[in-house]
Amino acid sequence: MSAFLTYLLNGLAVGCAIALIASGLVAIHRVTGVVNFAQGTFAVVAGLCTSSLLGLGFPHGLSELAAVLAAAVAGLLTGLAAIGKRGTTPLSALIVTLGVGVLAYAVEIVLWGDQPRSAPGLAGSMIVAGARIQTQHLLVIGVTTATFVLLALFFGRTYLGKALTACASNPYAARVVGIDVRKMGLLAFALGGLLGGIAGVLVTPLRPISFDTDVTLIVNGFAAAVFGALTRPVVTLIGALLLGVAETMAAGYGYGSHQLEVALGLMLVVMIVQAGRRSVISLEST
Amino acid sequence: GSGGGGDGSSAQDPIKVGLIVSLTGNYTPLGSEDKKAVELAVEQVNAQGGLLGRTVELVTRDDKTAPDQGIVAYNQIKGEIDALIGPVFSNSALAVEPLAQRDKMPYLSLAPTQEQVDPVKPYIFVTPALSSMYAERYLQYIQAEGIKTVAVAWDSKSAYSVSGHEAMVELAPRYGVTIAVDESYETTTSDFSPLFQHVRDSPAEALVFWGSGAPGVTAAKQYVSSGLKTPLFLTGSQASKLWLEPMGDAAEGMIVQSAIGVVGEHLPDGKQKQVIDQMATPYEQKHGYPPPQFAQDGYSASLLLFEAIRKANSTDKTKIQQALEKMELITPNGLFRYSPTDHSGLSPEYISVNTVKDGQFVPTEWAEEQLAKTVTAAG
Amino acid sequence: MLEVTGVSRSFGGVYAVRDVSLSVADGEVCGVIGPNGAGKSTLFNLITGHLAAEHGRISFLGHRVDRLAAHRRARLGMSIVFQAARVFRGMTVRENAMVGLHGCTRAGFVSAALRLPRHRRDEREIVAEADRALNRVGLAEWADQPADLLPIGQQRALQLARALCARPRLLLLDEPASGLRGNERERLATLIEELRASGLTILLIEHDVAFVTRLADRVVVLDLGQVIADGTPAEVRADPLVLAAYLGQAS
Amino acid sequence: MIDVKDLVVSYGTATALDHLTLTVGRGEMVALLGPNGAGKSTLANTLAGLLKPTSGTVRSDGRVALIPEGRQLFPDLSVADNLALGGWRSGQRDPSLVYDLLPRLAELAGRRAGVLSGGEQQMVAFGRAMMSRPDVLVVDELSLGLAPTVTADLAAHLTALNSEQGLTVLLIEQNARLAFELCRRAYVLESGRLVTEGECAVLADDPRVASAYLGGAIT
Amino acid sequence: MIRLVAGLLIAAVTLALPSVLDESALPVYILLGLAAMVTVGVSLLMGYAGQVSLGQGAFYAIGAYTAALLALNGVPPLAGLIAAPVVAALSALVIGTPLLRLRGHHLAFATLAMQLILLSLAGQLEFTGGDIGLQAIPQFSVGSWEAEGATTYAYLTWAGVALVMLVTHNVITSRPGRALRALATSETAAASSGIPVGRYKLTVFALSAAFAGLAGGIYCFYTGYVAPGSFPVLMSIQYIVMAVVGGLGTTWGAVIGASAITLLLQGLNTLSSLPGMPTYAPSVFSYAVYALVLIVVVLFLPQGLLPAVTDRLVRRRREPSVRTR
Ligand SMILES: Nc1ncnc2c1ncn2[C@@H]1O[C@H](COP(=O)(O)OP(=O)(O)OP(=O)(O)O)[C@@H](O)[C@H]1O
Ligand SMILES: Nc1ncnc2c1ncn2[C@@H]1O[C@H](COP(=O)(O)OP(=O)(O)OP(=O)(O)O)[C@@H](O)[C@H]1O
Ligand SMILES: [Mg+2]
Ligand SMILES: [Mg+2]
Repeated sequence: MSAFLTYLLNGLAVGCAIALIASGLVAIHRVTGVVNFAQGTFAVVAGLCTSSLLGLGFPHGLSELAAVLAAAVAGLLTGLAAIGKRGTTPLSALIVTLGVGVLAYAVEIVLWGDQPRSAPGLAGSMIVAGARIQTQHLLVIGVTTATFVLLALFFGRTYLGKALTACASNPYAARVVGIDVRKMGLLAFALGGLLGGIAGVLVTPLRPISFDTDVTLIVNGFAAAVFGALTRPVVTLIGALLLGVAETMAAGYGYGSHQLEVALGLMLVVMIVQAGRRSVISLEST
Repeated sequence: GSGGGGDGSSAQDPIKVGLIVSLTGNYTPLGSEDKKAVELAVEQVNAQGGLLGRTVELVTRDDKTAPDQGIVAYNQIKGEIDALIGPVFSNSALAVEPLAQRDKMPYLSLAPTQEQVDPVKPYIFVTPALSSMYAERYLQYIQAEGIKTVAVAWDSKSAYSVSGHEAMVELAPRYGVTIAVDESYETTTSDFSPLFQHVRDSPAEALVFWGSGAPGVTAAKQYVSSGLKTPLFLTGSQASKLWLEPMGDAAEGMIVQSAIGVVGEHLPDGKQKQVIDQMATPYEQKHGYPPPQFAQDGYSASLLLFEAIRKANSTDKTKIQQALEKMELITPNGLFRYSPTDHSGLSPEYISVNTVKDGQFVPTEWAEEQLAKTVTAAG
Repeated sequence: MLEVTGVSRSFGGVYAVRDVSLSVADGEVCGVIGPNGAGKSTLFNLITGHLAAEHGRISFLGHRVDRLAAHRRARLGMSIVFQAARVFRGMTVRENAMVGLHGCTRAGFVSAALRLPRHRRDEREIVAEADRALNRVGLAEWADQPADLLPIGQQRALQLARALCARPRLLLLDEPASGLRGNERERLATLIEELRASGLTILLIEHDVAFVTRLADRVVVLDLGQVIADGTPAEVRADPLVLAAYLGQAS
Repeated sequence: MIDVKDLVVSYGTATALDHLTLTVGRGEMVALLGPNGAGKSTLANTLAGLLKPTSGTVRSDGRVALIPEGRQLFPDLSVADNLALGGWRSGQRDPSLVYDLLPRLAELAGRRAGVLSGGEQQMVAFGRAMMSRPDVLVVDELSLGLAPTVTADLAAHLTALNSEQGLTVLLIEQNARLAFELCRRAYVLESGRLVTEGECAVLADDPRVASAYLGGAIT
Repeated sequence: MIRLVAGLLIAAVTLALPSVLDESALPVYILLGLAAMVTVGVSLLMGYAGQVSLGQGAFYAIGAYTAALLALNGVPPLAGLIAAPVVAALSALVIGTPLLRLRGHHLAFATLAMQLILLSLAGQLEFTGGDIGLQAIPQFSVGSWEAEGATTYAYLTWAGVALVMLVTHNVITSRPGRALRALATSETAAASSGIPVGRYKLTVFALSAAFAGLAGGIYCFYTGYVAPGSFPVLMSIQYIVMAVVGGLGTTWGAVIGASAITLLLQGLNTLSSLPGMPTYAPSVFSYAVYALVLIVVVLFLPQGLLPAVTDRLVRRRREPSVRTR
């Protein structure tokens, strides 16, 4: 029983880390319709920044904050490249974000070298309901919960959130009612960078980060975000938790080398079952 | 870069050594270290007047951590080079291998993959210690410590750790060791609590963790906070600052294997120690940190090749190959003894088992004794 | 020809079509009118198989079709012109019309890839027939234009041409005259009359009551997903229920 | 007030509006007629600032709202949110004024706009434009897909706003009869050029206009 | 007429290249051809049928493993080469049946996941050689004739490219091709024209998989070695980049895109390994310069290289400014 709880709790933590990457994907796609393949990069930038700043002797807190802001700036710059030019289609923008991700490799290597880096986080572990969990994992769970509550409220309840959503829902119509679609898109990219930065800062103490860690991060993040149709924060969170728990359960019950297959397979099955329920005509209606 | 060095009056062409490593892609962190070390070796040999009175020139190509790019790179340089120091990504190494064999190109691989030398192919040689050697060395240590039951964890996505694990399972009975928990994970695994849970529930007296790169750090960090008391044994891939730095104080007291080159200062004075210093000192001066394992592999490969050319007294490929097959040379990786039936050359005796003390790898008493014996025997 | 019996469909608990029965005789033009959101388009989607009915049965030409996929019903001879223009982007006007002939031709991947003689023969016929249909709806001069750049009105005409290409037995028109002006409406009305004369059965949704009155033999009125009246145009126009729910004082 | 002078708008090399000049006075309601592809929607988009003139000028005073061709709602947002966003410029967030006018929309408030019926969507598009409290309203097809009762209601509302609050309206309308009923003046556009303009009463008697826009099936 | 001359010219150059190119250039020419073959399939799938696949590398791998396993088990290589596209297509049918119920991003993810899962399995199964892969695959041979040297493989590859292009061209300019383009815009409208949407999507998925499988088959004989590491997921993404850069929805565009990207990367790689280059040269060239060129091309030639060139030639340019969805 306590073993099960350990797997569950740690799986939730793993899922939360995935959810944070996914949240940025959702924020950007929901507003711009662009799948941002540079999302993992934001996390990497933040991770590398924290590690450097802490290494230079800056205190915790300040280092993390600066790193998250750096990621937000990276997000904004990515946005400028991806949607700054008028008439860029979401597909072109997607390729641009891929390009930005690759470009970032060069920048990161020149600034930080090619070797992985890490940063200290909250040390130690705690016993929760008989299950042992790292303190840093608890922090991840806490921050993720807060982030998603805020995100869901922001997009679902606030006027600005709705205006942002409107931009991707129908950009032409958004212009008709007077929304500056480009500005909103840039805002979304900055937000995406911020969220990616939070993810990076929280994950770096858990696993070493190097310039190409973005690929690993984005695969899981993409899975969860797609689960939430790249627009729905809460469903995305559910998808991410599903992934995380599936992974630890697979490892816990003897399928450690098939974690990936089990987790991704599960996502696929759920998506396919869901897809069977929707009629094509209501998907195509505008 | 080119070697330079010679007095410029030599009318003879330089000796060209091909180097294909990953300079972009996943294996960049490994390939770039190899490159630095080989460049250092070339610089040093040229400073001593080169080989056979000719300078040595390096022709470097990037395999982009992709087998087909390895093939492209090899084809681009095969016409101009006299010998090849090969990819560190084992899939690239295996892709280039048949081409090198067909062209009769002396080829020193930097990938620690058993399949390259088993069965032996005349022109293919391996420089890193194979993971089966690490496995055997650990079993010797475990036996010496009187441990009877262990847990083993291994990365199912890494050839290095798969074959290390296999060797361990195969050899364990010979050393009277039972494997109580045998568990695989994936390179991308970010949470090891299930593993630790299983170890906790088992009678294992030690956990041997096979893996390279991120999982080595992730697992060791989580091991600390898991509160598990079973000692953690890590393998050679963790024996560098890449593992030490992120671990910080948490690493204190953990057991980590390494090649002999990592613990040079703890060796008795002699040839071995001198060879290690010959590399480690300038390397650390130049790059600001002691050479990691991959750098030592690259440096060892260079030394082996240079020596073979010297012995062959020619750059004829067949003669180099013949010289390599008779090679006996002390390198930072230990004493290589290539023979027509053994193209891997090293033996477990050149592997150290260390504890982490004050952020340094310090050989255990047992290892220090063993290494001293080995080194003295080798002369 | 078409027999709809007790068909229902709800969305999230709200019925868009509720227990609707109606039958259309061979060669008849049947108008369907009703307030916005009455369920007219939904009914069309149920008949053509783009939405699955929750209850009831639909038979067409004597076959029960309510379990058949949309493309199978199309191949039996149902063609629909949707309320929203759905032209195929990135294809010319002619190619759009040619797609309509898909169900009537056979050449598949293999014969296309190998360019078998049958494929060439088919292709010639398809082009000829598509051009005839474009001519009929007055799009001949646009044939080589990219379809998605047509003005809305022409896009709707193109949909009609595509539907005609499928050699339908039953044509379902969802507001075909919307976005058309006086003389364009006149042309459409004439075309529909011609089609009826050639023996085609037509179901017609239209808010232009005059248009429906002129063309329909019979009018069915839907409100809140249910049939509230069914009769000749004159009868329906006089029906107090219809006046209250739909026409208002406007007519 | 709308003031269009010598306006040219082209898509790449294709010219959609060719040296067009027209005005709509403050508080005036003017109809714009023309066959498919005449350039009416192009003009509407230009007036709303969504297309840039290739040359010439477009001026209008006050806030311009557009009821665009093809409804153009936010399909993923609810009806209420669609309406609320109509007030982006005006700051008007509460859609109840629209519900008063179109009670059907109040019933649909929580529904996703993308799944509405055609006519329901048209109502939302109308309501959304009203939410911006415009000074100038450009309507690209008013009665499209609307039931007769609804059309009558909207027409009455437009007339009221026009006469009581001085709303300037440029009305593009398929049903010329309705347009002539509502407006005093009309412009007729063909292939991007103005062909005639004048009082509706006069135009209605022009045989060309009558046959093209008033004739036919409408009995 | 012009098209015919141009076509003949291109064919002549393609045929002449293998015998002109030296040994260091031939591998690039071969890998370029293989990439082009896969990209044509991607372009067919994405540019015409509107279905995204981020897992095309999986079919490349299936083709390669099929041919390799057959050859290693003594089946004549020709049979293996034929089996490669067939098995890839059959796998696509099996995998596609559930997967193609998904659309858009869901489908993109599903295909990506499929590749990850397949690679993971290939890396763990005994008969695929695990992570080490399959070595010592025999040379390609027909009867007693055995392929010798890269030139033969270059011809084989480009014959494959020609075949794939011909099939694609024939398909898209015909009834099934029109159906595919139609369903890309609206599955509903396509179905109402009698198009069996599901079956067509599945067929085109299988067809594009067959192209990738054929390329994989040639690849395995040419390199003599296959392993999971030969088919990274990034490769699948690269095919999409190639298709987009060349111009989606044109057969030639796919080939041009594949050529442009391959040659660019190769050129930068060569540049960065010139003597005297600083240590960070590989990352700067392979990452930064490549990325910048890619971004600029995508932003300023959004229709792709081929349409940009032909449009300029034909002087017909359209700029949809207000595209109302
Ligand atoms: N996919 C769907 N999901 C939810 N509700 C829907 C869906 N499709 C239609 N509806 C609702 O069903 C009702 C009937 O819609 P339908 O399109 O059939 O009306 P209609 O009679 O064609 O109206 P109009 O004349 O305005 O086109 C409407 O209230 C609509 O909002
Ligand atoms: N995005 C575009 N790209 C190229 N040409 C366009 C574009 N949009 C419209 N056109 C062309 O511009 C001309 C004017 O179109 P517009 O939509 O303004 O006509 P309209 O008068 O509104 O027609 P309708 O009555 O059908 O709505 C047409 O010939 C049309 O084909
Ligand atoms: Mg309708
Ligand atoms: Mg218009």
